[in-house]
Amino acid sequence: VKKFLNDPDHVVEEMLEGVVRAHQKHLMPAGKSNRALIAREGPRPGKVGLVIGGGSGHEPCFLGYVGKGLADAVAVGNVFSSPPPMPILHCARAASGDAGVLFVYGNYAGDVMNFEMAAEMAEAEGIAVRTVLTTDDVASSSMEDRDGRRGVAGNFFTFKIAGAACDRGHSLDACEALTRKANSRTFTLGVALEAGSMPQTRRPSFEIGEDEMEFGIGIHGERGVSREKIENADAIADKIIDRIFHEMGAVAGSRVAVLINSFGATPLMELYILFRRVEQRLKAKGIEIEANWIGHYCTSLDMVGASISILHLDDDLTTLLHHPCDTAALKIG
Amino acid sequence: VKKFLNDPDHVVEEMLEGVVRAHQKHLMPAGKSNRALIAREGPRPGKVGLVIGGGSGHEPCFLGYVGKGLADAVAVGNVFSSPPPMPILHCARAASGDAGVLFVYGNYAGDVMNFEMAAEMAEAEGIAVRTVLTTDDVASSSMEDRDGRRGVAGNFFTFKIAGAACDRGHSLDACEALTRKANSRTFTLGVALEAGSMPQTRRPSFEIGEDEMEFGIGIHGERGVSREKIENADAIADKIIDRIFHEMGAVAGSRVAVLINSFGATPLMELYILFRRVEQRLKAKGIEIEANWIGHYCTSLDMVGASISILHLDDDLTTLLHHPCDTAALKIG
Amino acid sequence: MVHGNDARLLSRMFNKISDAMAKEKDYLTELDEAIGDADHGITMSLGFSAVASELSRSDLDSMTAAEVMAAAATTFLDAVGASTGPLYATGFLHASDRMNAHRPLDAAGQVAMLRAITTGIQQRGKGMRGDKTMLDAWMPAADAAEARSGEPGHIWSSACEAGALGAKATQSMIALRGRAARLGERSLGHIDPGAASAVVILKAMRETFDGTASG
Amino acid sequence: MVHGNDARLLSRMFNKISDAMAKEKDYLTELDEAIGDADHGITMSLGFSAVASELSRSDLDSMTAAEVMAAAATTFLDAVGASTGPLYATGFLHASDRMNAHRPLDAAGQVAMLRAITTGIQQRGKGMRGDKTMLDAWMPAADAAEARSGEPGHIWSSACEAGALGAKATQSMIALRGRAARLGERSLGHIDPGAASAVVILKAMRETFDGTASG
Ligand SMILES: Nc1ncnc2c1ncn2[C@@H]1O[C@H](COP(=O)(O)OP(=O)(O)O)[C@@H](O)[C@H]1O
Ligand SMILES: Nc1ncnc2c1ncn2[C@@H]1O[C@H](COP(=O)(O)OP(=O)(O)O)[C@@H](O)[C@H]1O
Ligand SMILES: [Mg+2]
Ligand SMILES: [Mg+2]
Ligand SMILES: [Mg+2]
Ligand SMILES: [Mg+2]
Repeated sequence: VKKFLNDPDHVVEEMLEGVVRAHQKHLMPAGKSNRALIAREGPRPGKVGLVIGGGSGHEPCFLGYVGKGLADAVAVGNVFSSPPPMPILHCARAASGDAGVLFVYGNYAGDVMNFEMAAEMAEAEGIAVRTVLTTDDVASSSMEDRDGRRGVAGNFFTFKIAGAACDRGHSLDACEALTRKANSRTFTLGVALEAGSMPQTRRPSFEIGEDEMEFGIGIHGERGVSREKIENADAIADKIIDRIFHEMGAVAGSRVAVLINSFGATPLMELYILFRRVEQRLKAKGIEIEANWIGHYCTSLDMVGASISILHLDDDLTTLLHHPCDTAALKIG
Repeated sequence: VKKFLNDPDHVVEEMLEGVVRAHQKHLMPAGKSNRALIAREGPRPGKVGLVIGGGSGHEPCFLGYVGKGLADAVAVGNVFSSPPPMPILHCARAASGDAGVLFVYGNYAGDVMNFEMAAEMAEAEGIAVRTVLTTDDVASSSMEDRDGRRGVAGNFFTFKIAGAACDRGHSLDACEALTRKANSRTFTLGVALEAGSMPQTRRPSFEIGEDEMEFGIGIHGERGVSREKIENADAIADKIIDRIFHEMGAVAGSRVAVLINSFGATPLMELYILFRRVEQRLKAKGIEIEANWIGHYCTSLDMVGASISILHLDDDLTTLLHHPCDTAALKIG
Repeated sequence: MVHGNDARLLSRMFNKISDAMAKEKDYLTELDEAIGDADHGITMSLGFSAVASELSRSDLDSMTAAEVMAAAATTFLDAVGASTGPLYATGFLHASDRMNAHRPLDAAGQVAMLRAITTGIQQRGKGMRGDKTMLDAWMPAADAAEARSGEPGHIWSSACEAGALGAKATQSMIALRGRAARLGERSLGHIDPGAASAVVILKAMRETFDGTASG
Repeated sequence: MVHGNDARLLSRMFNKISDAMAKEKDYLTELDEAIGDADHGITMSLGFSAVASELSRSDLDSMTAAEVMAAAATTFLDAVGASTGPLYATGFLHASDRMNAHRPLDAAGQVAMLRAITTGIQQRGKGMRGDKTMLDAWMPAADAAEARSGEPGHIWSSACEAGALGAKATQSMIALRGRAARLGERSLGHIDPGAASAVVILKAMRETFDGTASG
């Protein structure tokens, strides 16, 4: 697998050098390292600070969502690795406006351990920290074990709602509750057609047969939940939508936001074809699409595949969804 | 090569059904067919209408650039094929505010023939039409034959400037002249690491050896200008920048806009690494980056590769670059 | 054969072209993969199948040959765009114009049609022989047909032979027009896809007209 | 051996771990490709090479063994994050704490260190044997070492043997913790990468301590 790289061991540092220069209107490093990036117009006194983060290889996640109206700071780990506690702590300090800090990140063993260590350190410094784990991946465990699910592309919605709640001056309690609600109403399912490849190995992390697909895939090149026969776009979209309908309580008249996300190598053309079917299915059920995003929002290196996320809105969430934000990867209003 | 598709022969129609639903805030079909799409808040009396277009497979080109402040209409062809004259004519009619219409599209034999036929038909209906061909691909012919070059990702800049000129109420003459200036100051070079594949064939359109790259690639999966040994990201960026410096008269104190564009399968991480080097090189020459875009702006199906485009600004162009626009793929202001 | 059947004859011709193009689709696309953008077979097959299905929905009994050619031109153009759309549309329209003022599609009429298509393509694309395009098949084919116009039985075999030779010869040309021209010397050694599809059309024409041209 | 050399001894240990991890990087990554996210070899190698280079820049003569362990913990954590960062950092810190109040790194000290690392990992990850994690190597290794603590010469060979057996046994386990737990039964048949890298560490420890532990 060929890539535009220099030393594969420096891939994250070099990427971040590019990011810091490219997005200087939106963000800046908290200190000398680029592993903690702060929104230029983010943190302010009295506002709950929103800290997000995770491994690299998901760009524009997570750094693309730092800026006014969205996240105040992001901690950046190695490829597919949680950041360690120190940059998270730097983020918490910078994001703190003395109204508490909210950590929102995907539910992975590594992230949980590192963010918890950082939370303890921040608390020890007198910064109140609350945590919401994103758990939108329907495939990753059963409905009963909702809290055990992992966070995937749907964290886009949860971040957006959290950022809006913070920016609108809600209390730490309220921000946490709204973010939890957003997460609990977000459902994602992903399909990989080909595995991605790590900068250091440059080989596909696993093989998917000619006529196969990996269903219920995560965003770290982990295998999915099942290997299945590949189907056409409509059949894949149907399979995903059926699973999501099964979980989401949406009825005729409900409003949703839709995200059709490329895992990296799948182009926009195919995402539109998936969206077409999703829209047909929602329409048939009388569910209205309040807003949609189609593109590269949470990737897994150069994996070929796509995920569909649906946020089941209510009045609060609709307001927060439309709240303006200005970040490298998302501008609203 | 695996893709999210239904009937490969319906790929464009299905994509457009998705596009029309997804971007209904920005655009709508001119008539019953989705092959001519009109900006909802674009055309208005007294304003020069901007019509762009080309084949499919380049998404978000060209339809992503339709909306207020940018293009008024787009004509959509089959994959890698110019649209025929009729949808272009529909676009011209819809875009016309009785101040003339500007056609801006890439310099390809097919597009030229179809757009010219449409221009003749529009003129016959009393719509004044001017045409600017984009010719930013430095690799495609020598400096002396600038007008013979093809248009690639740099048309992003030329469209942006043209759209701003039209939106600011300039005359058809002035819009044409400003657009020509933007094109003449835009320079692009692209590199492919792997070929893309057509929906109908689903095989790489050509092979690039393990340790090779295709230098000076276009956006239609055509072969590039030369087959070369693959190099690291910095070396590739240097090679491109050296060629662009050679042509662009920028000196210390000049301002430029930079576009690092993925051809489809190359992820953001690698684009940032390329940008890092481009920024270093520009800085070393004392050239300032006024604005930059990094992502999927003009693709070639699922080709693995990237291009670097530089627009050499002057005062006029800087103003027009920052002029607000609101389209599916580009929001400014 | 009688005049009133010319519309049907042309419709049959477009049917044969459409069938042949569907068969050669992959081969033509492979040629375009080498020096173009890998769509030529797809485009040609799509375009002629649109023409065939448009004609199958038309009331051929009430149409003249000229009207069939004009319908084919518009349908082909609207279905494909691309380079080949304007080129063939102009060729067919040019042939249609000639037919208006003309006698039936006997041998002389067929040769005139072949020449008119060729001239239309030349006018639209501003190309000439040696550019490594479809003209390298159409021009020698039209020349050969004209040279044989006194021998109705040989018109189409001569045209096909000359067209095929011309297409073959593009292998040793450097492309000067169309997408392949960007490749410069890298286009050497490859047959031009447009010339190859022109031969497919010529052969379908031979199949259609051979035997009819005796009258 | 004398007390003042314990810091150097530990530094030598981390050097050996770093070298071994660099050698096993590809193998460990392959294991992680099967049931994880393909980074385990990269992470472990990166982390221990950071530790080794940090210690090479430190003035070991003025450091206690406990300080070396603490420096390794912080450096490893900061370099890698991930799952292994907090797990090993907590293990090393835990060992460092024990050392403070302790006698030199003789056989008993080494066994105590091994147990402390294991307990730290357990506390941080809230895991147990049978979860299909690195604990399936560390826990039997610590048990075996304690059982042999009366026979200094056999501590590390027993620990390595038990650890290797434990790692091997993960092949027939369904993962209950970490990323592989998402795979459910699909994790069957694969060795846990974290258990495999624990064995790499244990072997480097054996190389470091064998012979030293007699005193
Ligand atoms: N100016 C021209 N005159 C005649 N034929 C041309 C000209 N330009 C291109 N062609 C023909 O068109 C063919 C390519 O057709 P096609 O692949 O359908 O279009 P595109 O190049 O737009 O993808 C070439 O092989 C060549 O024969
Ligand atoms: N809770 C835990 N307790 C002990 N070990 C764990 C735990 N979670 C994960 N591990 C270990 O971590 C290993 C994976 O490490 P690594 O690949 O570096 O991290 P990540 O899973 O974050 O990519 C697993 O093979 C497993 O042995
Ligand atoms: Mg990982
Ligand atoms: Mg084409
Ligand atoms: Mg072509
Ligand atoms: Mg891992």
